[in-house]
Amino acid sequence: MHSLIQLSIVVLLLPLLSFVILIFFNRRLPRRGDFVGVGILGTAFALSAYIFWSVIVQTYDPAFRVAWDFTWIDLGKVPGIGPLQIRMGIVIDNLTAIMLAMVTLISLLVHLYSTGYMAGDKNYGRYFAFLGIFTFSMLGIVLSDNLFSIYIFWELVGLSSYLLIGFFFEKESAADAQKKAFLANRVGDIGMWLGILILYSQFHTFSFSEIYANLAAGKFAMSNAWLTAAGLLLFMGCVGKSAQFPLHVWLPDAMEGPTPVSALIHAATMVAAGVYFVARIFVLLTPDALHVIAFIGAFTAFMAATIAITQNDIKRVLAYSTVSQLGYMVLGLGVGAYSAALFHLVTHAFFKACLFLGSGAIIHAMHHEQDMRWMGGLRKHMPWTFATFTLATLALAGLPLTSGFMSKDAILAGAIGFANAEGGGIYYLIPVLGFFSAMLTAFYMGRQIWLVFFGESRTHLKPADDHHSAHHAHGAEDGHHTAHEVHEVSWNMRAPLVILAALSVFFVYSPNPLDGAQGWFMKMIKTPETVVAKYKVESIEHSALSTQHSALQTEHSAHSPADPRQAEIAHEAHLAHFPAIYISSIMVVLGISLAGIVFVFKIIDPDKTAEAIRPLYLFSLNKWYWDEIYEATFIRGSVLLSKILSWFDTNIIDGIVNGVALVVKNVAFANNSFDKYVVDGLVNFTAFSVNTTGAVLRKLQTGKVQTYIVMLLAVVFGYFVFYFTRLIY
Amino acid sequence: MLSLIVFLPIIAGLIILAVPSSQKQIIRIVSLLAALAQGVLAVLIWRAYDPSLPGITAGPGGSPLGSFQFVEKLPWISLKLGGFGSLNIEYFLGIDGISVTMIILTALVSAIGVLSSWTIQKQVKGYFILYNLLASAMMGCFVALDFFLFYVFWELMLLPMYFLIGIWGGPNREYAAIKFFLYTLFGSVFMLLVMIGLYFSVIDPVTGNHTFSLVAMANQANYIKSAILGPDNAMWRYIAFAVLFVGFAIKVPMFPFHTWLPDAHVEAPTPISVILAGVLLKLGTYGMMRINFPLFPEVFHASMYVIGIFGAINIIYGAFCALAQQDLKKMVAYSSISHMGYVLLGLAAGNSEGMVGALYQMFNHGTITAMLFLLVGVVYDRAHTRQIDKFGGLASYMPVYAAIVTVAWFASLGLPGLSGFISEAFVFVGAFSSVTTRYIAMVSVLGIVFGAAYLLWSLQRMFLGKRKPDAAYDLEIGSDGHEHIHFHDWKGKIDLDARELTMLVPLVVITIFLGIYPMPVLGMITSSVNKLVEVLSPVVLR
Amino acid sequence: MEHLLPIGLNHYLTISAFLLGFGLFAVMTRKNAIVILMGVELILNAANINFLAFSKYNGGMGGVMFSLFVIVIAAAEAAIALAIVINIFKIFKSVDVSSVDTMKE
Amino acid sequence: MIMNDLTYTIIFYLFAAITVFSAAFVVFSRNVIYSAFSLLFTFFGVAALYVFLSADFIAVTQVVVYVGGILVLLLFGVMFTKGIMNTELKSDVLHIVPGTLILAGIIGALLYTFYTTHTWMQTEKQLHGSIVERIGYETMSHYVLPFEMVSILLLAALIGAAFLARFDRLDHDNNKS
Repeated sequence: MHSLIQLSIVVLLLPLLSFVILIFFNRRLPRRGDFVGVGILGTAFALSAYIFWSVIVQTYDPAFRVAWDFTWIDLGKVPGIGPLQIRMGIVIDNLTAIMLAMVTLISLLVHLYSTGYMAGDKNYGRYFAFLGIFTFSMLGIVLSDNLFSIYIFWELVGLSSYLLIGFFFEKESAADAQKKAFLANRVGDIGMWLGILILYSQFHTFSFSEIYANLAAGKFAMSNAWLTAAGLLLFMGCVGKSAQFPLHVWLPDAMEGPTPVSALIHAATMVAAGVYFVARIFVLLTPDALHVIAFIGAFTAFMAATIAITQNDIKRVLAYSTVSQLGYMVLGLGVGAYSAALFHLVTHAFFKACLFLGSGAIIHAMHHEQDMRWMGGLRKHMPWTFATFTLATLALAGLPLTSGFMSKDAILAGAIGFANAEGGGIYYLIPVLGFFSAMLTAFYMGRQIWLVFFGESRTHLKPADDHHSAHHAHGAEDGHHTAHEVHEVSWNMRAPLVILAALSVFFVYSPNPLDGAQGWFMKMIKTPETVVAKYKVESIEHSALSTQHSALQTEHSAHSPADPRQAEIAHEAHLAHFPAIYISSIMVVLGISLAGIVFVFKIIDPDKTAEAIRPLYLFSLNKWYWDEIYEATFIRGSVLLSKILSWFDTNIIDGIVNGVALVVKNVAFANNSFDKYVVDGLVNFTAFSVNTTGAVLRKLQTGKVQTYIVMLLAVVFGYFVFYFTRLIY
Repeated sequence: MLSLIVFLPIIAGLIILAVPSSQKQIIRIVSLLAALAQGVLAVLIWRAYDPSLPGITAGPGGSPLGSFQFVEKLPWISLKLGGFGSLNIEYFLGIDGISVTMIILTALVSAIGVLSSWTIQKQVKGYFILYNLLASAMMGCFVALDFFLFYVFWELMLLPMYFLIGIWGGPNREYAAIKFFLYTLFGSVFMLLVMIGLYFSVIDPVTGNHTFSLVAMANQANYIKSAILGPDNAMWRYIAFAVLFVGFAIKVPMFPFHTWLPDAHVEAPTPISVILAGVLLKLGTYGMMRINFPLFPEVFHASMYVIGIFGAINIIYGAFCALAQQDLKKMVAYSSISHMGYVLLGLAAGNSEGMVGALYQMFNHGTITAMLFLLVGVVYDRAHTRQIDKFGGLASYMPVYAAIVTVAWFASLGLPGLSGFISEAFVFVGAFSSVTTRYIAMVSVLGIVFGAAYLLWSLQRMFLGKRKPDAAYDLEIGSDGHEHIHFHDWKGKIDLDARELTMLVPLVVITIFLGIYPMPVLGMITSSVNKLVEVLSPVVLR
Repeated sequence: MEHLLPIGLNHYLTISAFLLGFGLFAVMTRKNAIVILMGVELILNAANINFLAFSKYNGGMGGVMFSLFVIVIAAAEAAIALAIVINIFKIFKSVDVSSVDTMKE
Repeated sequence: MIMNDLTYTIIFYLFAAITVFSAAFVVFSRNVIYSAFSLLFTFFGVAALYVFLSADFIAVTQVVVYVGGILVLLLFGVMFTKGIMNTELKSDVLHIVPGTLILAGIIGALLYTFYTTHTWMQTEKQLHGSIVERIGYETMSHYVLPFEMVSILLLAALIGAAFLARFDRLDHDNNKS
């Protein structure tokens, strides 16, 4: 077993250990054992940092890969297949190493942060236990080498997300949110599960490598439509987990959870797991599947951005920006900008975690006030938070010199390239939506920064009833606090902010602030070569591509996938690099300046504007009414259906049963009356006659011996007579 | 060995018969000891079981030895019927991979049932006598390899169940008991007919007589070609299969025949619900695997599609009905209908993955649903109501209970890492891999979502949030300033007490362990299941 | 008239038949326990006559021996019966068997 | 047989008549004493018939046992239970009609049987002369066991009778009752 494998197993199991210790013994340990969680995560991070170092830095090899697996279930000699085993295993390549380091680092920081943020909560220990199991399952996803174990950990992160969203389960809203999150994820998961089933039913294995080998060997027996379906169904898992368009509704509600949790799960790691998974299965996605994915990503990015504009809850703005950014990543994968999407995943993880932790710090300082309308002027009171938050915001908005700029730009370049490669037309919608959402992102982040940190404190503007509702909801002690009560958070909450902010600067990833492709990340993560090339539905452009392919080969010796389509896209993306930079920078500046115009210089009054475009405003404020639509259709629908079916069950089916019983009973009654009056009549008659005879004969029993003797002799005489008559005749 | 494990409870029942009915504690302890001894025997059998032997059909030379294990074979009834020849019924016990898991499950569940019967106060003596009778009958059904013997145990099971529901049940118990009894009787009558038909169609290769031995019946070579159920009479074989299937499907229970289950569960006392859901339902599917399918493989082949559709209906229909229930116990009852649907689906797949999944699902459903009903009983004992809306916020006041409920609920909705998931996963893998049931599987996957829906919804309504205004309990500020919960006329511990923990913790441990490492169970069943699949399908089902 | 002689088996049988009939009649009809006993004696004698008659006419000793035993039994029976009768009298203050009907339903 | 047939026959019929009529009187007389005494004649007659049947020892036994034992016993019984000459000795009868019918019926049936049955197992060698020593012989050889049993029975019966008929016990009973 490779030493890195051993290390990674230790890393995987450490958080589980923390979970087990804390769930059982947190009340026995001092400080509810938070130091256990932090310490264990520290160790885990140290180990994964070592793995990162030895993989990325030492063996500087894009194709690095070590794997190990063991037989988990042995089904013996299965008829028709032969010996069938289900194997679990671990694979470590560059992506894994990076994700490992990222997850453990953010988890460690969140643990540290939570020691301050969650201090004094009555389930303090349990909180850390849940963080532990989440980290465990997240690492499981990262390390798995097969679909089955990924599915397992997939659901386990769903569970831990469920537990953590509903951590304040006394709040009905929290309980609703956790249920909603789990169910939405479940919907995605069944799609993913069906995809897994399609692949298994073909190859009788769950392992990535074997499935890809079989696919590449052309062993996929079903029609190509099935292959596309498999890809899309697996993508459904990502749709659920990464809150893509049809199933995005759970993520904003998930903000009911503690803010560090939002930072860890719903911004940095778990939601990114969907993207990571799509990257894992990238090679089996057919072009058609990729198109769907790209459109879904683009639409999600755009829609979430539009919603984020009008939200007032500081966390909800961040949540929708998360959805939007995830849309970017999915878009990137869809358009084939594989490494760019993963790059954005990592960068986004850091700066979004920073943003959430920052907002957490604000909420903490504001005594659980989450509404940006009543904030303002925090710049003076919380300098650290302000600085880090702003830096992360810039990264998110994608201003040059930040990590976000590089990754988002790479994705947009890929989008343009994709559109060009696919021959334009509708495909240009994708980059357009991408750029537009980039602008929106800049706009709403600018708005947020302004509302929160600049201007004067607006706490006193808050209506009283909101106070009470807020306090009943959050259980803060005193409602009336003005800004000068607000003070900077303690070091254990400050340190993570600083670290994360530092990680959202460009030089961490690439020497060249304008080109992420020159950074170690893009060099280590290469677009893998698709294995479904031979299943492509032959069409004009592809045949055309295959002709251009040879020409492209020479031009891009850097990464030259055999699949002409990928080559084409990579080529176009390369060409579109600088246009993308320009356009996106312009868009960002546009967005920020727009925010400035609206909120700083008040040239445009936001309220008036809102009035002017009220329908649009409401549409965005109400999140495109997705919740209402789902409520009206699916939830009501299934509840109604359930009621109908249960009525059907109790009245129709049971009715039939009882009806049968009734018929039988009536027959029985008829039978019974026959019985009573005819059969029973006979019986009774017999009884009666017997009775009367008895009454008569009773007289005979006089108790006088002689009477008996008389009878006896009469009988004897009778016998005589009988006998002789017989003798005579 | 098997005779011992079968008749141990009856012996205990006889001992109890001798105990004066005032000595409740002694009676309870006697049955508990019997159950524990049964458990010990089950563990011994498990340890001594050789997973390499396939079972299902006779081993080399037509003798069950070498294929089955712990075989006990004695002539039992031998009647000369003149014209009909002779009636040879054997006392024929033996186990293979299909039975051994069920034996362990039965021992486990009946032991836990005894513990949970501790609170029964009404006619303790009669209760435990019937209970032990029931335990014996169940065990007997699982080890009997002679159809007649199986039928005897099968019928023997009805009687105590009828009384246990009808006497110790809830307000509407007579209706439920009658319903249960008639339903099952209806099924078993047909079973009797088919049994006779089979008897006259099968020849024991060893003795040359007609035989009830399931082992002989499972081998199509032993059928008389022209007999009523011989290979030539396709139509009769179809009818017999259908009739037998209905007989078992009623026990499962399968969709149109399921309505006895909610009533029986709602009325039955907690331990009986545990037994009912934990073991009795399995008898239906076990009967299918042991009798219905191997005896009519070609009919099974032809009807896989139908069975699969019924399985899917069970899954989704049960889930929906559960979603609509207000009574927690009824919800759990419908959930077990839904979960048995998975078993049917796995069986319908007809390939090893599906069958393994089905069998494993039978085991897991036994443990998990037992857990669910025990938990329902816990809250019912305290609050005397099972209306889901009469609670709320329990998690704050009964943390241990809430934790175990969470584990059980998630196990029931098939969360990975808990045993339920693996079985469901295998069922789907098998059903999807088999071309016949592929689309059925795609539809029934929806069951996962709705299963999660009703479980999480009930979890939220009962445990999360705050106390409902019309809840079945009060809150009072304790000495330590925290809120404490107070049930009317409940003197015991508010959170789980020691007895309840001893019932629940083993199940939780089993559920988690088998969810992480299923081989201890799967290892025993795979060879038998593969053999079964071979028997069922001369052509490979892919 | 000539069939009355010579004396044959039937004569004795006839006599025994009469005795038997009378004995039975007594047992049937008379209320007095003593008379009933007498009837019983008559019946026994009838039986004895038959025994002896048959044993005479087929020359075996069985009948003779049996009649001997019968006589002995009769003696025993009479003794017991009388004792019983006396008890009945002591209890019911009468020997009227028809008054001894506690078995009456 | 020394006497000639006619006298023999006459004597036979005489005793037969004595026997039957006295038996009838026993049965039909209302007076217990009378019937008791006429029973005496019956016994004698029967004993005589025994003699005719060449069972002289039996005849003697009959006389000794019945006349000397049983009859005396009966008389004692009569005297114990009744005043001798009081009117209650007229014991009345019950269901006289069926009694007479059955009497007639049975006698008729028996006679019918006897006279329609012609094939009695009669053998040439009949019993002649005294059979006393043959009786002794048989008793001690062939019938010794019945004999012993009968004697034991007799003993038991006598003891029982004595026990039953004890007075004090009866008084005791009376006090009890």
